[in-house]
Amino acid sequence: MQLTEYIREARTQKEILLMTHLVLGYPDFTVNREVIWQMVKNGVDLIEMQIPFSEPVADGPMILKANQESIDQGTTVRQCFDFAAEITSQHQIPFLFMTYYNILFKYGVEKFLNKAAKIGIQGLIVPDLPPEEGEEYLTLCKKIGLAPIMIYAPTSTEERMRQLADHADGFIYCVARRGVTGKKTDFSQDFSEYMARCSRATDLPLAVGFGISNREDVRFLVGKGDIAVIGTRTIQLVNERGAAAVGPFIAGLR
Amino acid sequence: MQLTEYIREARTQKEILLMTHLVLGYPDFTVNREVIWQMVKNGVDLIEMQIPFSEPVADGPMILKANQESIDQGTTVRQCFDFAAEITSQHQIPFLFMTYYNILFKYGVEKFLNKAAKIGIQGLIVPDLPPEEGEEYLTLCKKIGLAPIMIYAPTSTEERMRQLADHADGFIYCVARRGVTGKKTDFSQDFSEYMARCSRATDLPLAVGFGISNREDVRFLVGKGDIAVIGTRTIQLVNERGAAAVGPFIAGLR
Amino acid sequence: MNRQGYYGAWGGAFIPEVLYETFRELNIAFQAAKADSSFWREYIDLMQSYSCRPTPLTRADNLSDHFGGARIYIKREDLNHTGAHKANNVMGQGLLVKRMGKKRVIAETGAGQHGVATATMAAKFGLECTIYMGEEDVMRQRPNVFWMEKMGATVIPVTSGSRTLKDAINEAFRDWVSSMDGTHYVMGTVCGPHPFPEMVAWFQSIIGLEAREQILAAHGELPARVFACVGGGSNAMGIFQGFLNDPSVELIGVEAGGHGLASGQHAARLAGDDGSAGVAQGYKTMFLQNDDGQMRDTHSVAAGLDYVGVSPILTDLWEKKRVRFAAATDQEVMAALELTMKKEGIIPALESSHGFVQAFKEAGELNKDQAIIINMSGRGDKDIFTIAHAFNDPSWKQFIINKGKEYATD
Amino acid sequence: MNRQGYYGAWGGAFIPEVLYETFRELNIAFQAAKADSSFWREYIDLMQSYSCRPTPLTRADNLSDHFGGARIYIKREDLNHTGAHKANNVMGQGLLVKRMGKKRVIAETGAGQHGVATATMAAKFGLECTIYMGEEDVMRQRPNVFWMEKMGATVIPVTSGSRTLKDAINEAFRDWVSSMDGTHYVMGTVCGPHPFPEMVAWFQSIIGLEAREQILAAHGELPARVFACVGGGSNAMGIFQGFLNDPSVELIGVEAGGHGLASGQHAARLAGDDGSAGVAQGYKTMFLQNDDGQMRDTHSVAAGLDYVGVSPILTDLWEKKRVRFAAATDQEVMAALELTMKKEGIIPALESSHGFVQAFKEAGELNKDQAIIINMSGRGDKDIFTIAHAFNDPSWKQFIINKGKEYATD
Ligand SMILES: Cc1ncc(COP(=O)(O)O)c(C=O)c1O
Ligand SMILES: Cc1ncc(COP(=O)(O)O)c(C=O)c1O
Repeated sequence: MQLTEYIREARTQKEILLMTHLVLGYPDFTVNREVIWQMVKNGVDLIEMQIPFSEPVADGPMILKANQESIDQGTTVRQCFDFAAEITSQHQIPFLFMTYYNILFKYGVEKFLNKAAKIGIQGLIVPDLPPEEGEEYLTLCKKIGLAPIMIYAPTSTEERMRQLADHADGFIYCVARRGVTGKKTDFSQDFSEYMARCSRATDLPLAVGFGISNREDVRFLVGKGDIAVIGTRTIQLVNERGAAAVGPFIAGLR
Repeated sequence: MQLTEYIREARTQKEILLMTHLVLGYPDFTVNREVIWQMVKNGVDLIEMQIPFSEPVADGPMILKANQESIDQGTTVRQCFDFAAEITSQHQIPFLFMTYYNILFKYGVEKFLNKAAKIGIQGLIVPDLPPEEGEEYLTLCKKIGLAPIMIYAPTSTEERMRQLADHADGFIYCVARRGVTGKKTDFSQDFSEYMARCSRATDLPLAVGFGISNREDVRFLVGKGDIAVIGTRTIQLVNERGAAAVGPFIAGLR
Repeated sequence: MNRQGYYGAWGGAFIPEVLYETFRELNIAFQAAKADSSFWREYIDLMQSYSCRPTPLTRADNLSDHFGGARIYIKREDLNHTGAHKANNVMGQGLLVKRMGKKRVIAETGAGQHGVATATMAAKFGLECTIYMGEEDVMRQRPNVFWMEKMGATVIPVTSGSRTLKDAINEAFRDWVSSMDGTHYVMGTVCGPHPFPEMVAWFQSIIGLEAREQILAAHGELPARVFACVGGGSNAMGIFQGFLNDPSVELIGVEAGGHGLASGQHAARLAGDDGSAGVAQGYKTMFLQNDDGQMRDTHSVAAGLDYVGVSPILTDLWEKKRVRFAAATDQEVMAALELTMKKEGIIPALESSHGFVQAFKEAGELNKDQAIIINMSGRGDKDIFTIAHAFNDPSWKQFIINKGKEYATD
Repeated sequence: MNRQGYYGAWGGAFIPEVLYETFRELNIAFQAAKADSSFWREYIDLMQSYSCRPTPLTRADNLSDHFGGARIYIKREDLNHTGAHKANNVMGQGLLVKRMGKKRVIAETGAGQHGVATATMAAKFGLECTIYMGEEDVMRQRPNVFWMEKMGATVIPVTSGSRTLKDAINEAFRDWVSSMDGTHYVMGTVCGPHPFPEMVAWFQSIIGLEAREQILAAHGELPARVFACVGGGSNAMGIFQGFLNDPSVELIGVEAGGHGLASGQHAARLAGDDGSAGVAQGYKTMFLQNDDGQMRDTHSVAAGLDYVGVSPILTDLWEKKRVRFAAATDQEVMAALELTMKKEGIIPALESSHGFVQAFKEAGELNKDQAIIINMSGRGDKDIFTIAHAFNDPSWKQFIINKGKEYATD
C-alpha cells in the first residue's frame, strides 16, 4: 500500500517513473554501491536488487552471467541482506528484491520476508512463483507489509490478469514481450492492446519491463504505463563503460 | 599305378623315401629351380610343387605367406605349368602338383589334368577336394593316368580310410596330426596307432607329412611309413640361409 | 496428489507467468489424452511397430548362479529403438504434440539419449527440433550429437552454469518462454513443473505394466525386489509403477555415488544426507544445493544421472518409505558392468549399471525361489568413449590417437 | 537340393579330410535338431526373451510419401540384441553347441557384428571364444573389438591376404582343423561348406516367417517386392524365405557397388558381370576372382558386404531368376542413409542401407496400394566411425583430434 502510494504520489510529478535493476555482487558490491548512487542521483524512482540464484530461468544471457559470476565470487544471501540494509538506510527511494523462489524457500520464507521488511525493502519480485504456489508467501507479505509484485505477460488473458491482481500489491510488472530478459522489444500495435488489457485488469500502477533501453522506449511508454523498467541495459553499460556511465545514461532517459 | 610302382621299387633300395615340397614362384622361379636341383642331387625321391592359391585354408602361416607373395609377384598358373614342364624334363624323379581345387576348377578340370599329364606330372594333391566332391576329377585322373593322392587324417575312421583308399592312387598322404602345415608334430603312442590304422586300411604306400623337420623325425617313421614329407622346413631354410642350404639339409636327413 | 501436481509435499509448477497459458493448455491436452483410451492404444501401437515393445524380460542365470541367491531378471529397455527407455516418453509426447498441432519441439539432454530420442521422434513426426545440451556433455557425448544432427535436429551447446543437464533444462525453458505458441518442450524425465512428472510417469508406466505381466509368467509370482537407476527418475518410475500396489515388492532406486558420498562428488539426492528440499527448474523436490539454495555441481561417470534434482514423485515415495534409495560409486559401476558383459553378454548403459550394482549387493541375501528385477534402462554401446576410457583400454586409446593424427593432417 | 548340400550347381562341402568327421557329426547334430520341434521352440523362446523377437515391421510413411509410390515397410532387425540379424544365427548355433556339448566357439567377423554376436552368445552360454578378424577390419571396427574383448572373447587380427573377411574365414578354418573336438565354428553367414548354408538359412528364416505374418496383418496382402542387402546373404535369405513360395513377390538382393561396377572396386558377385563360378572357403558359388581363380580384392564402404563369395542358395535362386540382383554404390548408400535418418528417425547400418538404395529407386514404379519391405539388417550407430568419416563431419573430426591429443599426452 505504502509502495503504491509512493508511486501514485511520484506520478503526480512525473509522466513516467524509472525503475532500474542490478544483480547484487556483480561485478562486486563496491560497484553496486556506486551504480545505485548514480541511479538515485539521476532520478531513478525505484530499484530492484536481484539476489543471484544459480538457476535464473527467466533471465537472458547477460543477467544469467551476472548471477553466475556473482555466485562464483562467493556472494551469499547474507551479504545481500547486509548490503541492502546499508543501501536502504542511505537512499530514500523504494528498493525491491528480485530473486527466485528457492532463495526464499531455503532461507525460510517467513524469516526471509521478516528480514527483508526489517531492512527496509518494500516489495519482492519472484518470477518463478505464481500465486497458485505462493499462498504462504502472499499471506506473509500481506501480514508483514511487503508488496508482492505480480507479473503480467502478453500471454496472460484478462481473466488471468484479474486473478493476479487480486494477489498483487505495489504495482504490476508487465513483461513487454515473450522470452527472457535482455532482448529488444518491438513496441507494436499488439503491445498497445496488451497494455490496455493490463490497465483494464487492475487499478495498481503498471511497470513495463523487458527490452527498454533508451529514451525513445521510455517516451513510448508514457501514457501506457507508470514505470519504465531498465534492466539489462545498465548492466551492459557498467560492463562496457563503468559505473560512472550510469548517471548520464539515466539522466538522458527522461 | 606308375607312381605306386616307382615308390615300391625305390623302397626296395631305401628304408624310407623323402618327398619335399615347394611353393612355385616363391621366392621366385629361379630359386625354385636351384632348390629342386639341390633336392634331387641330394636324394629326394618325390617333389610336390604347390601352385599358389589366394585362399590356402589347409596351410599354416609360412606356406600361406609363400602362396600370397608368389601371387603378389604375379605368378600365374600358366607360368607354373611352363616351369613344371621344364623341371620334369630335367629331372627323373616323380613330380606332383599340390594346389587347391579352385585352380583346377577355374582352368577347367579336364584341361588342367590333361595339361599336367602332358608335361609329365604324375599326381596331384588337392587338400580341399574330398572324393564326395571330386567325382569328375577322380574319373579324369584315372582316365588320364594321373595319381589322385588321397589324404588320411588322425580323425579319419578306419571305415573312412577304406573309402578314401578306393579312390586313391600313387600313395596315401597321411597327415601326422591335426591342424595346418608348419607345426611340430608330437610322435606319440597315438601316432603309432594311427599309422597302424592307415596301414590296415590300404595297400598303397604311405607318405607321412606335417611337422617333419629333422633326421630324428625321419628315422622315427622308418617301418611306419614309406615316405617322409618335408614341407615347411625347407621353405624356412631357403628364407633363412638360401637355396644352397637345402642340399646339405636333405643329405643329413637319411 | 493433494493439490494439483503435488505428490505429498513435492512437485508443483513454479513457472514464469508467460508460460501460464501454455501450461494450462498442456494440462488440458494431456488430461484429455489420458482420458481417451484410443490415445493409449495409439501409443502402444506406435511403440510396438516403431520401437520394440514389449521389451523382453531376460532371465540372467549366469549372474544368478554367480551370486547364488535370488533369480535375477533384467527388463530390457536397451532394446528400444534408440537404445533406451527414453523412447517411451518421447514417442508419447510426440503423439501429444500431434494432437496439439504444434510444429516444433525442443528438449534438453544430458547423456544425449533423450536428445537422440527426441530428434528421432521429430524426424518421424516431421517436426522442427532444437536440442539444448550442456557444453561439457556435447564434448563427452559427441556421437549422440552427430546422430541428432544427422536426424535433422539443431543441437545448441549450453555454456552457462555447470554446462550440464540442469543448465540445458534452464536453456530449454528460455527458448520455450519465447516460442511456446508453436513449440512443445519435450521434458526428458519425470521432473519439471506439473504436468511433466505425471505425463512422463504415465508414458513410462508401460515398462512396469509389461514387467509385472512378464515376471508373473516367467517366475509364477511377484519379484521380491525391483532395482532401477535414478537420474531424473523416469525409468525407475516406469518400472516401479508396475508394483506400487504390491506391498511385498520392495522398490530400490539407485543414485550416482560418483566418487563416494563422502567425497561430495556425486549426484545422490535421496541416498545419503546431502540433499535438501528446494524449488528449482519449476518444481519442488530434494536438491543438491548449498545453504543459500544455490545448486551444487554434481558428478557421475554416467552423464544421465548427473543431475541436481530428482522426480517429486520419487521423493514422495522415498519420504513414505515405499521406495528405498541407495548409491553406487563410479568404481562399483565399472565392476558391475564388466561382470554383466562377461556373464550374460549384455552391455548395460553406465546409468543402468547403477541398478545392477545394488542388485548384485543384495542378490545373495535372497533365496533361489525369489526373483528380483533390474531395469536395464539403456544399452552401453552408446557409451563407448566413456567406457573404453574408464577401462583405460590401451588399444582403444591407440586407435583414437591414430584416427586423430589422420584427421589432424587432413 | 539334388546332392547333399547342393542348391542347383552350387554349394557342397569342399573340406580338408581332417574335418570330415567333424562335419559328419555336425550334420547329424544339426539334422536331429532340425527334426526336433522342441529345438525350434527353445530357439524361439530364447530369441524372445534374450533378443527382441518378433522384431517390428515399421511402416515408413514419410519415405513412402517422399517417393510417392509403394508403401514402404521396414523389417527391424536392428532392434535385435547386439543390433543386427546376426544374433538370430548365432543364438541358434549356440543352442546347437550346447546340444553337441562343445565348450569353445570360434568365428570370423568382417564388420564385427558377427563377432560381437558370437562373443555375446559365448558369454551367455559360458563358452570360450576366439574371434578372427582381418587386421584392416580390426582397425576400422575398433569399437566392436573392444566389446568382444570386454565380453571375454579373444580377438585375433588376421594379417594374411587382404586382411578382411575372407582371410578371417580361412584363419578360423585353420583354428578349427586343430581344435574341432571341443570347438564349434560359428559361421557368420549363409556360406561355407554344407551344412552351414542350410543351418544359417534355417535360423535366419525367423525373419521371413515374422515378416510374412506382419505384412499380411498390416497391409492385408503380400508385398510386391522385398529388398535386402547381400554380403554373404544371411539377412537376405532370412527374409526371402518368408516369400519364396509366393511367386507374386519379387525378391531383390542388393550387393555392394563400391565405387561403381565399372571401377572394379566393389563386391558385386551376382549383379554385373564380374563374378564367375569358383570353389573356395569350402563351397562352390560365384566369386570375384581373376582368370587363374585367385580371389580379388573387394571394396565396400560397408565392411559386412566386403566379401568375395556369396551364398550358394542365393546363387541358385539368382540362376533360376527367383531373386533379382542389383548393386548400390557407396555414394548412393550415404544418400539413402541420410534420407532415412531425416525422414524416419531410423539409422540403418551401412550394409542395410544398400537395400534402401534399391528400394528407393523402385518405390516410385509401384502404386500406393502396393507394399514393399526393406530388410533393415542392422543399426548404423555401430558404424559411427565410418559414417561420420564418410560424411566428413568437421565436429566429429575435431572431437577425435582432441581425444587423440588427450590420449597422446597421457
Ligand atoms: C540409459 C539411461 N538410463 C537412465 C537415465 C536417467 O534418467 P531417468 O532417471 O529419468 O531414467 C538416462 C538419462 O539420460 C539414460 O540415458
Ligand atoms: C548389419 C549387417 N547387415 C548385413 C551384413 C551382411 O551379411 P549377410 O549378407 O550375411 O546378411 C552384415 C555382416 O556383417 C551386417 O553386419
